[in-house]
Amino acid sequence: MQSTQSLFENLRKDFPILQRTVRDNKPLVYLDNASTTQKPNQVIDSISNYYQNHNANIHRAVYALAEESTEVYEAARDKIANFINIKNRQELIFVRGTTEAINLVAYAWGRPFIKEGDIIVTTEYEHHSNIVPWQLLTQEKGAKLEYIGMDDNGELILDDLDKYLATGKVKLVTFSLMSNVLGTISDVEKIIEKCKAVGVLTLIDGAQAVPHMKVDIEKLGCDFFAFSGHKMLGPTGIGVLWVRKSVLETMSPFHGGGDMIREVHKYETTWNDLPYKFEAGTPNIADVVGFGAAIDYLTKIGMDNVRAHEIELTKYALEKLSEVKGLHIYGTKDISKRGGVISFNFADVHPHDVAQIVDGEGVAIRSGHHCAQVLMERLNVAATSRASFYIYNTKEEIDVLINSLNKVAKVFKL
Amino acid sequence: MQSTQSLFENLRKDFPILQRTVRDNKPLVYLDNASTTQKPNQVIDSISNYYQNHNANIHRAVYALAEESTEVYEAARDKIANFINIKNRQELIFVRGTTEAINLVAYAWGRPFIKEGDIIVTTEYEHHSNIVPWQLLTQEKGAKLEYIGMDDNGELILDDLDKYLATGKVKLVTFSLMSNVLGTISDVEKIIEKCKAVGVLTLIDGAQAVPHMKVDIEKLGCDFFAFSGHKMLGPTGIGVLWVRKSVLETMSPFHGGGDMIREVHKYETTWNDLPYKFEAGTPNIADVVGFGAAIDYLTKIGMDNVRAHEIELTKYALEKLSEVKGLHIYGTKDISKRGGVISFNFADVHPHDVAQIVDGEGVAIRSGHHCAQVLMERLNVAATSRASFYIYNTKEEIDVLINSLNKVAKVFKL
Amino acid sequence: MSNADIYHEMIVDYSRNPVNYGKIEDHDVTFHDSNPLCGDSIDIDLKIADNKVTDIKFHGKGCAICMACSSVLTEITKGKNLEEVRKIEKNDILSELGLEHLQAVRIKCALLSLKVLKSALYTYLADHLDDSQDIDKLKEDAASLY
Amino acid sequence: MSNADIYHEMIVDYSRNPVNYGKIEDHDVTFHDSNPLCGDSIDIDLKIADNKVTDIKFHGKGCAICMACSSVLTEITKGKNLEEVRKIEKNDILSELGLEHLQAVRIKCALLSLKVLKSALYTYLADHLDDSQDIDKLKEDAASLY
Ligand SMILES: Cc1ncc(COP(=O)(O)O)c(C=O)c1O
Ligand SMILES: Cc1ncc(COP(=O)(O)O)c(C=O)c1O
Repeated sequence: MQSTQSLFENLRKDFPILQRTVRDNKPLVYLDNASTTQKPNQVIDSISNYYQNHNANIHRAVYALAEESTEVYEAARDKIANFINIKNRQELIFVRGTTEAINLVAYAWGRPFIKEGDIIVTTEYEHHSNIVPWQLLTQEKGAKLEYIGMDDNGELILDDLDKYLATGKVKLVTFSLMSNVLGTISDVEKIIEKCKAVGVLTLIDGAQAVPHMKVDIEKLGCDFFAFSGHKMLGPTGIGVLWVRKSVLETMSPFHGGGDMIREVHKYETTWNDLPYKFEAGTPNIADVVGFGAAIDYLTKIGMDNVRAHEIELTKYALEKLSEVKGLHIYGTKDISKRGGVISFNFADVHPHDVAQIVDGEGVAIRSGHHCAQVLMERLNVAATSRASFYIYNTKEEIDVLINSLNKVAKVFKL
Repeated sequence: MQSTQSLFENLRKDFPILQRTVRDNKPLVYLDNASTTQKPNQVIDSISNYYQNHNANIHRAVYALAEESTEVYEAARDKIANFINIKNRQELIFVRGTTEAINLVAYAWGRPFIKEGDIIVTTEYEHHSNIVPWQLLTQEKGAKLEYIGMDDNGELILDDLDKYLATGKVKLVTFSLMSNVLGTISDVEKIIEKCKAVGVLTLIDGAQAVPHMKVDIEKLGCDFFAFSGHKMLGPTGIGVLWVRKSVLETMSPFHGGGDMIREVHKYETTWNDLPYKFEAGTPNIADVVGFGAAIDYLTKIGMDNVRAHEIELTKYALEKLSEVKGLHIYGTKDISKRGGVISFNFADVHPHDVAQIVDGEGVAIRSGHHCAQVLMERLNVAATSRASFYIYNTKEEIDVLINSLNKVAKVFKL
Repeated sequence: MSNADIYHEMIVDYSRNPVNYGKIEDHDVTFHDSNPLCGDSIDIDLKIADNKVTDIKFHGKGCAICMACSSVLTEITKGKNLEEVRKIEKNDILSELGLEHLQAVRIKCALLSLKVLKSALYTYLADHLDDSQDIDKLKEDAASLY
Repeated sequence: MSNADIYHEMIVDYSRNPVNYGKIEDHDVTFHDSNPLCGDSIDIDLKIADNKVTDIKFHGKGCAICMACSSVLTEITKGKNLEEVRKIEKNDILSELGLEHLQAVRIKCALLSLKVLKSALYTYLADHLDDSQDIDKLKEDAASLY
């Protein structure tokens, strides 16, 4: 335990931005990790090193640089596959991020397979990226989008799922493994068991989960899985879509172009092997390499340690925030069922005003609808404030947040 | 002239990879610039600097970092708009690259507007990314894909275009401003004039043109324009789609998700303003910033100087290559009609073998179909070798290429 | 100006007690818009007679900045003729509240109601005039506010 | 091994004068595949009698490595029984030509014809046997060559 603590204390020095001050010379307290995380030198340098030494387009050329570039690109695929226990690297497709991953599924699987009258089930606490693509698809096809409701504790009401599955019309159930607003960890085992029992495919939005806990795709048993590099120390512009091979083999191509083809003739074309069939055009090579470096970094820490660190911070934060008069916290207090994301409202002060005032103290929190307006409607609020933690955050930083909330109270005469 | 020459001599030191050696300690001679270019320190450092000092998600949060991040992201949009003379920044959409740009058009414009019996016209010298998306679209819609042929000089046969336009069924004419295999610069004025005369929309694939010559979107008069950052000193993973506003306003959304919405409700959603409606999810922020730095670098050199430098190199290379016995060069010899891309075949030696042997001398050229199999069929070859130049290349490097070709002749007893 | 300084007495007061807050059931024109990024959302109802704004009310959800600016805007607007309303500029509101140096993200909170007002106005004019050139200009005005 | 050293006499010769090059019009099975990245493309035709490959020819487009390896492969294959053909491994061809250390991209040139041969074989077996488990294994074999 001692050594893990010093591990977390030491790693702050890897993150140059954490040495920064903002506004009137206030040390930066970065608590918007659910939105995007900061990057360690190891990741930043891996990208520079790629461009300084190995940059070339991949797969196609025979010269030395192209060989090196292809090697580091494909090595990153293996690292990531290993990190979340994907057994077959052909199932791992690089995309820009979770949003593109889900849209790819909606186009390349959804358009051919969803028909009039079919039902797609999502949940009330999804991010817009796991709602809007399904609205577009179901509207186009004359299918229906249904929502698993959420109880007042911030947990999904699985009876709703039973109800929809009973219709026999459900083709896909899609849900996030962890809510980006409430931090709720979905009861994935139950959901997938129910879906499997009736042969319904499942998509997991892992954008908030993969960065913060050990995820084992093999064990989850879902059919589609999506996440983003930038929320887990990696660069912007790169993410992963995993699709079970038996499903992937049935999917139409998404983008047409270079690298995804086998033979192009004027009027017909055949497709490349998996996963390349779904990676058209020059990929984001350098950021794939950077993502690989992020995976190395997290692997060295160990995802169980990451989770333990965040549990400790979240517990502390929940305690301290509960003591602030007039502050309302959303979601469950059961720490085993939630990640390090805390949404709250402070008396009658609008979250933007809260965020603005704490920003004056150097504290970066998010305010707004967090791309989850359906959830906001469910909670009957316009917006919330949200603090979210990662490996480099400390209890002292939470104290700074609490102090800056006192400033809010003073300004708004609470 | 003197000063331009020393400008080009000096800039090599900005590119760390050019100091590298490959294989048996041979200095790298990088001649695969049509595939991707190398990056100067200014670009590499701009990305590092972004992560070290300003990294945050854009648009949504009120804290200091988010403000800075949004500012540098949007400033890059303005730089790029300015570089190719886009008057309205709302028309500039960030995508992964040319391939995604063209696919976006095929989905968001093509799917709603192309109907059975319509014709889309492309050309015989297109890159797969400007063929396959249209095959997919026309096959889905029962429409037709037609090809403007190419004469033996490597130039488009515009009579073909007249013939298709005369049917009254053409909805889109799409072509590359410069061929990535032959270097041919398309007769864009004539093509667009013909299309405009009958109210047909035009898409220009500018992937090979924008890096190498002054491009003025306003003057071109097309409706869609696409290009990639990585082919013009910028990072991988970022490119641009420009769409004329009057057309863009008629297009359906492409990806659904965060940032592209105005209001999301359970069963309906309204869209954000342009260009954000087409930029769903966390964008590739750092690489947009890096792309901006590349634009700064090219602006400082001046695109007319870039073109002049490449004309000089290409002239020299064409001369030297013509002297090699048994070497056949494709495309026009008229330097005013071509860019710095030279495709050739060397006696009966297969291009892969040519590339492999010259690679042993440190020379990186591309061999294969260059993602242009339709063109290969037209040329009646399986593949070609291709050398392509950029700002950092020198005549001495072309001499190294010529020497290494002599080695090929020796090995293959030509 | 430090972040907390923005929140002087007047703004905090307006945010708790917005002026002209509510609906006008028999409005002559109404308009709704929202800020896609933060979720602020505003409706403005107008009564217009003799080319003059005889009544104006707003409602919606927004931060203190948004509420204060909406209050000030409706106060400024009431009683003005349409030509004068057209000429209301962002600084007319910002300066009233000492918010001239607000950062870019928050400017959108401050000006949402002005954008809604201008949109309401051109909706009204489009229905009551056929001076289409002017309307285009107004439309552009509204769009270019931020 | 330097790049040019790969191209020893034998490879250059085979590339100009490939062995077993051509078509068998009355083949018992034929298969076509191509390398998506470089465009190499190979067809193999087989005559099979008494469970033995009695004749084999290939044609297509490819580099010297591809042509030499295809030549060697067809030489090795001719006369073998199907069980033996199944067991042909990549090193059987590479070692014959001293190409054991070929880099990754070129390996695909070298092994394309072996992949086509194995695919031809499982196509044949699928039509003539119903030992489906074995065919799956063969299919996997072919796919995992590179
Ligand atoms: C003419 C042309 N179009 C399109 C592309 C595809 O660009 P990207 O791979 O960056 O999507 C390329 C480059 O490969 C090209 O040369
Ligand atoms: C749960 C969840 N899903 C999806 C996304 C979208 O990810 P990205 O913006 O990287 O595409 C996010 C992050 O914003 C998220 O938190």
